[in-house]
Amino acid sequence: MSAKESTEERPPWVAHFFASADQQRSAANFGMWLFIGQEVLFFSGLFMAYIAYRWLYPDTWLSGADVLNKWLGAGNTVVLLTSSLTMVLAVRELELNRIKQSVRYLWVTVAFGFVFLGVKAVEYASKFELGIYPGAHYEAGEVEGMAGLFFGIYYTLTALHALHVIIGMGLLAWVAILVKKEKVTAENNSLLENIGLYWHLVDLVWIFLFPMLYLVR
Amino acid sequence: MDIILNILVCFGLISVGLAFIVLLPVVGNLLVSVFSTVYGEQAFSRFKGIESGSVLVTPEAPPPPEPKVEDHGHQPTPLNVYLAVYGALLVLTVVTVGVSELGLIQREAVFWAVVVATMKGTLVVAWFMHMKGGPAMNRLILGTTLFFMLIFFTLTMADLSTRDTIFEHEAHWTTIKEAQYSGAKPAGWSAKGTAAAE
Amino acid sequence: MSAATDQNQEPSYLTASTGWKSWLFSVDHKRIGLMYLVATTIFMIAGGSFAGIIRAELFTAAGDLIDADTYNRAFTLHGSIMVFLVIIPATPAVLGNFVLPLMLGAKDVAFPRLNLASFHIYMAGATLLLISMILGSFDTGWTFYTPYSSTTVGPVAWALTGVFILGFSSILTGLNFIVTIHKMRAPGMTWMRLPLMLWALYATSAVQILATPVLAITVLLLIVERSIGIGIFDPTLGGDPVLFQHFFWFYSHPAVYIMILPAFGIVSEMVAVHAQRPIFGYKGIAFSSLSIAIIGSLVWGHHMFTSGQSIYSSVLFSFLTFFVAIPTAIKVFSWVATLYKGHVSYTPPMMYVFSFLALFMVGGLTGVVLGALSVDVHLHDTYFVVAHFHYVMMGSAIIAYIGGLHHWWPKMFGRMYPQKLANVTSVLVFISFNLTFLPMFLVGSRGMPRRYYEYIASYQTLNQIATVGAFLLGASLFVTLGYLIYGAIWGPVASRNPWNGLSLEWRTATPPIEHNFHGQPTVSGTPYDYPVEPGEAPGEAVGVTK
Amino acid sequence: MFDAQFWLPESVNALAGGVDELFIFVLWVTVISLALVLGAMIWFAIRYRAGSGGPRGSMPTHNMALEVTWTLVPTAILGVIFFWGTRDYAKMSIPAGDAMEIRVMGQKWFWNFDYPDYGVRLQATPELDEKNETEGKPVGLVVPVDTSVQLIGSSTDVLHSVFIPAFRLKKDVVPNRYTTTTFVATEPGVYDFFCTEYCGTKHSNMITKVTVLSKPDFDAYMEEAQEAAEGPADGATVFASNGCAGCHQVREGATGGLGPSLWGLAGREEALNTGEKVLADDNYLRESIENPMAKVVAGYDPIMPSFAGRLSEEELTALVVYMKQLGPDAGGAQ
Repeated sequence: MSAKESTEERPPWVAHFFASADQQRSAANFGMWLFIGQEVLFFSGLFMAYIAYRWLYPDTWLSGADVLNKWLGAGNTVVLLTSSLTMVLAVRELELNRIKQSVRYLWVTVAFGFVFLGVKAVEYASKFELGIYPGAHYEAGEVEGMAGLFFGIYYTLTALHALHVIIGMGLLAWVAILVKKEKVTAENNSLLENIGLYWHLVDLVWIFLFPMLYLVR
Repeated sequence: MDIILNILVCFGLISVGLAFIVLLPVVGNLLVSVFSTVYGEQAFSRFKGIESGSVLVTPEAPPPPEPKVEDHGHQPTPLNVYLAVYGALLVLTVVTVGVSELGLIQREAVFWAVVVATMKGTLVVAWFMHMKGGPAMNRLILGTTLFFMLIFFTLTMADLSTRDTIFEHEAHWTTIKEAQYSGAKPAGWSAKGTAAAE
Repeated sequence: MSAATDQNQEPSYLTASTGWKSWLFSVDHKRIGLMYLVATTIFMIAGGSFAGIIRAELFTAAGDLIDADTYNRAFTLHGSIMVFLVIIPATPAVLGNFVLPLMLGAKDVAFPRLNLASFHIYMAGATLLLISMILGSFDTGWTFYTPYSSTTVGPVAWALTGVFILGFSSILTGLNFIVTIHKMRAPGMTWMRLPLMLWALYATSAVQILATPVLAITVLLLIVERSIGIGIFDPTLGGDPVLFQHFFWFYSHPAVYIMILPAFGIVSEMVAVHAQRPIFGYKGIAFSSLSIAIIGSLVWGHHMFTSGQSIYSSVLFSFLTFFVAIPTAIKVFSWVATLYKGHVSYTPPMMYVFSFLALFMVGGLTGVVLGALSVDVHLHDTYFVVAHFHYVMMGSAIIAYIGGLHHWWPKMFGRMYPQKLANVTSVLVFISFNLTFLPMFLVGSRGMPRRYYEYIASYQTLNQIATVGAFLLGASLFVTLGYLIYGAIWGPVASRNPWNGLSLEWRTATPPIEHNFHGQPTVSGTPYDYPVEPGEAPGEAVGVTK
Repeated sequence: MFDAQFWLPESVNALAGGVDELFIFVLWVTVISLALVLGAMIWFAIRYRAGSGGPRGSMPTHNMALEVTWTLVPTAILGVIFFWGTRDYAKMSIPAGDAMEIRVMGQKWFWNFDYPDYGVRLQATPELDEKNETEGKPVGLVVPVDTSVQLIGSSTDVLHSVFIPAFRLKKDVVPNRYTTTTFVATEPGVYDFFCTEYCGTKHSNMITKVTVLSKPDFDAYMEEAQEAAEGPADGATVFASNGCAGCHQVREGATGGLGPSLWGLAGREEALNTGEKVLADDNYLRESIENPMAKVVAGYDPIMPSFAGRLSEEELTALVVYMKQLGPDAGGAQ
């Protein structure tokens, strides 16, 4: 690389093609927000399916929502909201350069992720016993109308969201190690910020998913 | 006749909005040239970058090379702000579960659920995702994304909801309904409590 | 490769490091652009050969060359390869990757590793699509309409996963370009001094980011539908196939704008450079790119006028469709106005601009016919539609892409291709293109449906002309490929600025050094500030300061 | 070159009056704008080519009046085309109150036409069309002239599409609901009838004819069809009219076709794709018609549609009897 002289001493982690640290951080933040926009549109397809079939089979949606356990859903919402809080605190701790607390908060967020998946597993297990399978394999009798379709959308929506939670937990564990090894520091924290944005997006999707599937009478 | 009437009413809103988007280049030009005549040639020099032949005479020095540098010293938001937001989110969750217990009729239940969920969403986006202090460009991104999502929802529902206005039998599940009347059951249809028994 | 070196002896990006590893894992946007170029050219040859099979089969009215199944697989693969593997990545990934950072005066795109990742994701998606080809390929048409696609036998799931992965490559490229244009412009390059190629790439990337995720979810739902049968699109379980068409066309119509917007960018660039004259109506062209990106996603319903969509929404979509035509008209008129009082030189890129304008006018105006409701009822799903989208996709997007290759070829390889031969071949391509697709308008309006491998005898003569034209078109494209490769390896060494262009990419060495510029170039004027009389010094708008 | 006869088949549908005129109008708009734009392009390219002495002077980069006009003029033309198209579309697709109802059912690779007013079902499989053609009987969809007809379409498996070029009429038939189109035939004659929504292997063979008869001929044909409907169902016509011949061969030694050959099947051991063998007795034949997925013959794809609920009991037995005669020992019925 040809020597690149610039006004102030360049921190080592700023890539050669960025003029300054600020440019790199704002580029990373800007890019992450575009990725968030794209994820929102990814889930919008499923919400569209939900709205379309709610319009076409209103009775199935009501009787279907009864079968879903509302309290487990509410519990999951609280779990995800708290994990969002600990995520934000982790970012804040790193800005105040308190590495140990920040890493602790990150592992707490990952723990909340496991709790969320645990509650999800309990929900799915209870449904499988009743014989509620998606689509054509639906055998349970107690929901009148196009129940297979309702549970098809329910399973796809929640499973895809759970997959995103798993990806988020993997990223959180990875960044927790990096923060511990001081690869991600107070100045160079755009990686932690971006993963924080991703985690909040996952929580945001659940915020809209919970009332639409579980609550709406 | 009312079919044609309320098609046109529905177009009024869309066409005004779209007309502005389409005529943006012309309107932009018009405004800039009108204002520049009123406020003098250089007032809108930044916008009127292009003049044929004449090299743009900029009175002040060429714009600073560094893009606007955000202030370094923005200190992280205080702890109690986050806790307050978290508390508000919990309260809203309790509210939304409570509302669903009231047993409102369907239309209001959907309305309140969406309102509460949007409030929770804006809280998370504004505070937790630092949209509040961040650059305006992020708001534009989220705005366009929601605009495209709404376009997808409204125009698809425009089709689904208006299918049986002219022909009753063009409604969605007529063949399934007819099959059901004649005793045969479509594969997905499960009558209450009987499917398991059969 | 010649070791064209820069004046202070820095090797060009082609010779900076050798060995296949340095190419496959290089994060240099120029190398990634070349790798995309090689990949898209190979897939174009593959897609084109399927087109050859289809045209050969349609030479005779009776289906005698291949049986129905092979024909259905041939047109499906022709469609899928050409759409997903060639025309969507072609201009944004090949020319965009190569030219965008150069035009911005930046050293590289904002996220080079992400750029390399999107290339490998593209190759992964392509291999999955090819695996589905080997496993006996699928015959659902590139539109995958349910319930046929969810009930047919065949490796549809492989192809759908391939398309799912390809979607991500196009999203990541779009994301990369938008961040680069926003954050890494040369000092002094305000939005109004951005070359028009970058406005077009900006609008394309916006559409890529906002439309492709819906394709990802549609394809995912179809895969889940085929495997578990959740019934969203399956009518026997209460699903609605027309809803699938809404999902699919919400992506696919903006995808059509992903294909054509970069072509607009290339043509705006080439018209200004080869007419040696400031572009006419800069703001008009720039903002109309954005208007097309926005309105482009409102109009998808015009693909479904006869598909059982309600009359209301058909009227609504037809109304919105006519809004899209207006910004396009503004662009075309501005390009022609740019030729007025310019110094038009008949270089190969300019020949492609002329054929682009002619073919795009025909393509665009037949689109208006298909937008009108009553006529579309007759013309929908006939060969009229096939001719229309080939005029717009092949005739405009691919011709502009080939023109763009001719325009930036000396900068890419440092060598010039034979220009005389290039002019002749461009005329040959224009004539054979019209010979192939004009008869299709006629046979389509007379009622020949799409995707038929056996048709009634009265359409035979027109189909025979089209088949002859198709093979002539194939041959002339091979000639173009031939002399471009010859030029790249053995052509005379090209000068730094063969077309006397003013935008930043002509300030670099030919071929550019690894990180493009020595100092940080600054811009103090527009990239189209050509002098009134040629030969005078171009405006001091663009200077490279240390 | 620029008249409707050259571009479009002659229009026979009274409701689709405006279509040809709009097509020619837009054709003229295209030709004129092509001439203007390309003319200007070529003239500028020649007049202002590099090195030519043409007067140059200052090169305008934007001109408000010009840009506004070339935005408003296309908007006006497009508005005209939109309203013209919408008005004709409304006229073409909303049937008159007293329209005669015909139910069109698309099925994998042939059409069924039900006449609820006459209680008659006409099938348009390629085999039946040939038979009718040879016997001089009207082929495919039979409609009276100058009466408003309403087609209510539905499909039993995948998307198909009713396309009659001469009537300027096209509508997809969708499995989960009914779709409606209407027309008023003005000229007796025989016109093409295509399927334009891709539906699989024999998509291009799913074509038949529309025969427009004068009223008396139509009523006469309807009575004739009603008698045929009451008569004892004979296996061969049931076999031909339900498209079985589309996939199954019935002659001796004939191979090919998507489904197994039925010659000499009755009483033979059939190897299934699950490996076990089963005797092809009456129950097996009946079950394979009603629920083909239960036992799939080795080497064939499971794509046979189920005929449960579409064949009456009488037609089913006639079909089984017919299939049992397809063999060397049973004299091979024709």
